[in-house]
Amino acid sequence: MALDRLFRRRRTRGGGREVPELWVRCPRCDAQVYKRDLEQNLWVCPECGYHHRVPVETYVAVLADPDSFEPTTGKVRPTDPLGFVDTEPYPERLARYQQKTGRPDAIYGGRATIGGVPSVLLVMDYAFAGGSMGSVVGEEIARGAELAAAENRALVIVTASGGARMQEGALSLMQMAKTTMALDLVFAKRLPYLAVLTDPTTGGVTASFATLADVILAEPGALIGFAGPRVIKQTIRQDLPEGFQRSEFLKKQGLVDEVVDRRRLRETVVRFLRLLYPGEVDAA
Amino acid sequence: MALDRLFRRRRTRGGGREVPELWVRCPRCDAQVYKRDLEQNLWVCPECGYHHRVPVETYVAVLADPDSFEPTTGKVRPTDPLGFVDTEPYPERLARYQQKTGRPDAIYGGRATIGGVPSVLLVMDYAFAGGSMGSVVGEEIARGAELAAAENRALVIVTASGGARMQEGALSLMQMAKTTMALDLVFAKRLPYLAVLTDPTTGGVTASFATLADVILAEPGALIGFAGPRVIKQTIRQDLPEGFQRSEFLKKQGLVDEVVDRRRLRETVVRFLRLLYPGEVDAA
Amino acid sequence: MPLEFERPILELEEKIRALETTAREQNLDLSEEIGLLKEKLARLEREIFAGLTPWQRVQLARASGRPTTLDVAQGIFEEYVELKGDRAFADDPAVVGGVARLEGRRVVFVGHQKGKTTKENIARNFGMPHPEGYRKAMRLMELADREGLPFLAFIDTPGAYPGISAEERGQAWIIARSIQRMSRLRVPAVAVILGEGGSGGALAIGVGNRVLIMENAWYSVISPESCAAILWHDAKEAERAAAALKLTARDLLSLGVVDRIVPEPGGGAHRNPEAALAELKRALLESLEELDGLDPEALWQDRYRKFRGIGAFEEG
Amino acid sequence: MPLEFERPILELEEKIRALETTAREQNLDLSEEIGLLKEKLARLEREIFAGLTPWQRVQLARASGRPTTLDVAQGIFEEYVELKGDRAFADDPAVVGGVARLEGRRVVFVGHQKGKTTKENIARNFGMPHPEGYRKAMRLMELADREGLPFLAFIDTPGAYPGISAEERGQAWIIARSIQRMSRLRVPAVAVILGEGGSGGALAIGVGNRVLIMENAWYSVISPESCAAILWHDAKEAERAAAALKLTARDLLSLGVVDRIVPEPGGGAHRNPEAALAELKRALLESLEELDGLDPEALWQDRYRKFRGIGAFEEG
Ligand SMILES: [Zn+2]
Ligand SMILES: [Zn+2]
Repeated sequence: MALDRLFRRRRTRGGGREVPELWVRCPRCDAQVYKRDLEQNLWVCPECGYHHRVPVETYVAVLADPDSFEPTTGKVRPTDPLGFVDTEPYPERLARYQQKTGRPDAIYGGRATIGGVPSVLLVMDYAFAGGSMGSVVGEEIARGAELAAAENRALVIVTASGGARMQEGALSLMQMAKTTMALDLVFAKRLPYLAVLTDPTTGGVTASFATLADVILAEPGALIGFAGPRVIKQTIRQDLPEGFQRSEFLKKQGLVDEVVDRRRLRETVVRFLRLLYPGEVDAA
Repeated sequence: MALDRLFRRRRTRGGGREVPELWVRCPRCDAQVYKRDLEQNLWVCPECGYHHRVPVETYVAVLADPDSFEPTTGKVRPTDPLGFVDTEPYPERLARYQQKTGRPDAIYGGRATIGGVPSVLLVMDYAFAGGSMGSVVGEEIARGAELAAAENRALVIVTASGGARMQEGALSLMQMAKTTMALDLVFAKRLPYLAVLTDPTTGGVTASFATLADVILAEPGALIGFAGPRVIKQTIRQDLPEGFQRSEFLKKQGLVDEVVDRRRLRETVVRFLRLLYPGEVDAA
Repeated sequence: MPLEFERPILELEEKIRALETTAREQNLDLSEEIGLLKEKLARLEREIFAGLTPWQRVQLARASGRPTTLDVAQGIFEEYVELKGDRAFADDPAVVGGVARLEGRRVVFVGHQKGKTTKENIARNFGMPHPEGYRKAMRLMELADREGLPFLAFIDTPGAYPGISAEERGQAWIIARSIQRMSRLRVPAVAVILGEGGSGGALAIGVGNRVLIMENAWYSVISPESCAAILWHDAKEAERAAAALKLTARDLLSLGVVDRIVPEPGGGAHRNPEAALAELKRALLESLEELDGLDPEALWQDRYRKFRGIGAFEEG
Repeated sequence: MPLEFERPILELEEKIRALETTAREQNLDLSEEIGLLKEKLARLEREIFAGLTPWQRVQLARASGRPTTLDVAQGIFEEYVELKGDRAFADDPAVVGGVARLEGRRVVFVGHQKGKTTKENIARNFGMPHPEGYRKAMRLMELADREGLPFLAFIDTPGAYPGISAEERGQAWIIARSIQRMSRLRVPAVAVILGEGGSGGALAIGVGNRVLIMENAWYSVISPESCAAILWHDAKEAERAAAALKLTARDLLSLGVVDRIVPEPGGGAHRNPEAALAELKRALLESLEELDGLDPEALWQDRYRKFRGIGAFEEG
């Protein structure tokens, strides 16, 4: 839920920015990397393997088979059910993110084939209000699940979220139940659901649809958990152990199936989907 | 499985012995208690609460409503499928236990009402080969479950066992699957199954029907686990923590519902059964 | 310790009690004066409670003396037994539950459990569950399904425990599972927000066919304090956050998040728990009656329709 | 390190290899001598293996180089993916499993996993699962049910881990649950004892509609060493215990504990894993074929009949 704090920091990090710099400095190993090289490397630092955040389009480009993607999201737009005002009115905040991302809310996706497997691919957008889940994100996830069930598609969701969206109050909270229940339509048809957890995935998203997948993959070094580290530190009044709540730690705890380098993400997803998908799959 | 070692010690402990002594010394607090007082106290030391082992009849007397008990076990007799000989041939060992206990194997039970609730009550006999589970114990448990299902009775099992019976080899092991599956007949009819774990309950009995009960009660201080303490000590090559694998420890670990003093066992069992049993129950 | 806005009421009550004592001891007839004061008291209480701010309701929801899950069990069931432990790792004292008889009808219940005293509260971890607590809840859901008994859930938690021990055992994972398991119940499920409905830790046992809320309870995606800390970098702005979050019973009813408000007696449930529980019992029985006769598929559909429909957005 | 009784075979093989080398290097025709020695080798191998004692089979079942679960996956599946973790506490490396394609048909598999080297074995805890391992197995059973895929279980464990860490997290409880969960599978289930079938830790994933056993595997209520320690207070009496326990494939077949023996190539599976796996694959496919077309109820009945019927007793 500690979203706003997080997305205030966002612009100083890699990936989403529009400034046409030629060189990018790695926040982990300080290496200066030529931007074009970094892009070709899917924004993984060639020196230390640090995974920069990348725009949602990158995941679509990486995962969807060429020319197979057909967007279905975007018809649902957020409103201001609570009349919420913090440092600015919620509608203004929304307008700002909408302008920045060109999308109505923090999710993007549609039909695609992935390694030949008919799929619904949904990607959460951390650049939009910290990927927070309000009514629209919940609705799009539910519609995506319903679409997958209706058309016998696998469901693939790439998550990135600070949690539920405060500005929609309890309505945001209820999206946890809504998305969870919608998944059962997919499961009832014996279709697979695969989740890719990226940095960060916390709060209500982790505590609902994100962790209910048949297969949970996580990008290296991603922060994944229920409570954010700051909240935990406040609770226990001591520092957190190194690597706590990071993908590798969660793997050890039996909570994710694999930690997958972004450069091997597509082949890994395809490998799982082709075995978990019940229908015939063309060799793609 | 460390049964024989255990039942060799048995005769020096309370409860089952036939020697007509007037005073009994408590192995925990050393108090000398007049035997008749101890009997009236259900063999619980009035000084320190130590639970002496008691014969199976005591549990029947404690739990079954007066005059309600009607034995159903005893028609099934063990054989020697492996031709097993250790320090003596298995048939001789069996004959010895049969003579000592007056029963064909390590289990006794039948129909009863418990606080008015129609039940099948089965009690394992630690005095018979350390309560080890071979074909006969497995068969009687399965028949008891089937009887409960057929006659709409609750199933109540009092366990005491060193584990599976070595002398019947893999046949003993298979009783774990047999008893487990038979319980599903009870569950399918929405009938409750309550287990009372007494000292000791280990090995294959703990790892099958004993721990699958809707409600697990344990007598104070009972040793309950999968591996015996000696085996664990050998494995880890260090001493076990105080109270490890004892009822109170298991309660803390969320593995049993309640630790119940034998003097309060009947009222506790009745309280649970009357709420878990689906049929009408007379005020008893 | 009384709440700030309760003071005038308590002072007037004190005055009435003093007058009554005087009357008795001095054998005077002060019945007229006392009668007038009692009328005034009733008026004052009505006035104060009619004008309660969301933040004041949050305080009421946390008031000591407010009925906890075990108080509810004690108060509305003819009899009950508690089942303990998750059969895997621990018994979480922040979650209680078992089987009970409600007006002769057997039900399975579960609820967050706070303590009455500081010591008890520490033992109960202030009603903040670990994964074990949700595993216990899920064990009870299994039991309800198998025995075909209605499932009642009592919500009263500031939130799931946000600590290392909970995170490393998959707090998020188990909350998701608990939501999923509850949504799949084959029996009628009714959830009640008793006091605090803190975020995912509350919703984990909140997927009822009917969701009720006590008049002065709150239910929110985040606590007012945490919300304030994030938005205004100051937990003292909690009052503002409480208002912004629309977390009161009436707000939630109009948002479609809850189905029914259970009225509390004048002064709040903590001042008259018995009256509050009588109302709660009535509401529960009526809710269960509404769900009678629905088969497992219909119950699932009912829950799906309900939660699928919650949210605010525009098409196009 | 070769087993004692394998020595004559290995020595003869060595001799043949030496002759072959000589023939090649010196360009001599030793084909007749070599042919005779090869016949002798085959005869020797047959003789030794026909007369194996139960204890020798136990040693074969533990022989290094014997195919492990992942070797089986590698060897008989066209492709497979591993799922990891129990989604609750840990990933137990002593249990592996996932989804695979077997002759074009999708299956879910699980198995105990030993290491090949000491280091690997320590990492795999010598194939002795903790509760997490069984929870992983149960997760895979859920998946098999939901996807409607046949379930294959490969048993190769000295037993469930008998240590504090396992006991305190309910080793017995989870084994019981795993037996129960597997018995409730709505899909065909085939279990194979690959190497060691140690007690409850093995049976936890052994409740198949068909239970197969490799020719030199063992399956027992207790390991020969532990049995000897209890009965004769001397683990060195393991040889005697191995005989008494009737733990060989042939004994188990006649006791009705297993349904089919999968023959191993001359010298045992560890000397020719490929041939062993080819036989195993054939047996698995045939077993699955036998179960084709049975609905969930029929599959349950089949398992119930099977296990309900195991045991030796007299009536009356
Ligand atoms: Zn770097
Ligand atoms: Zn004593």
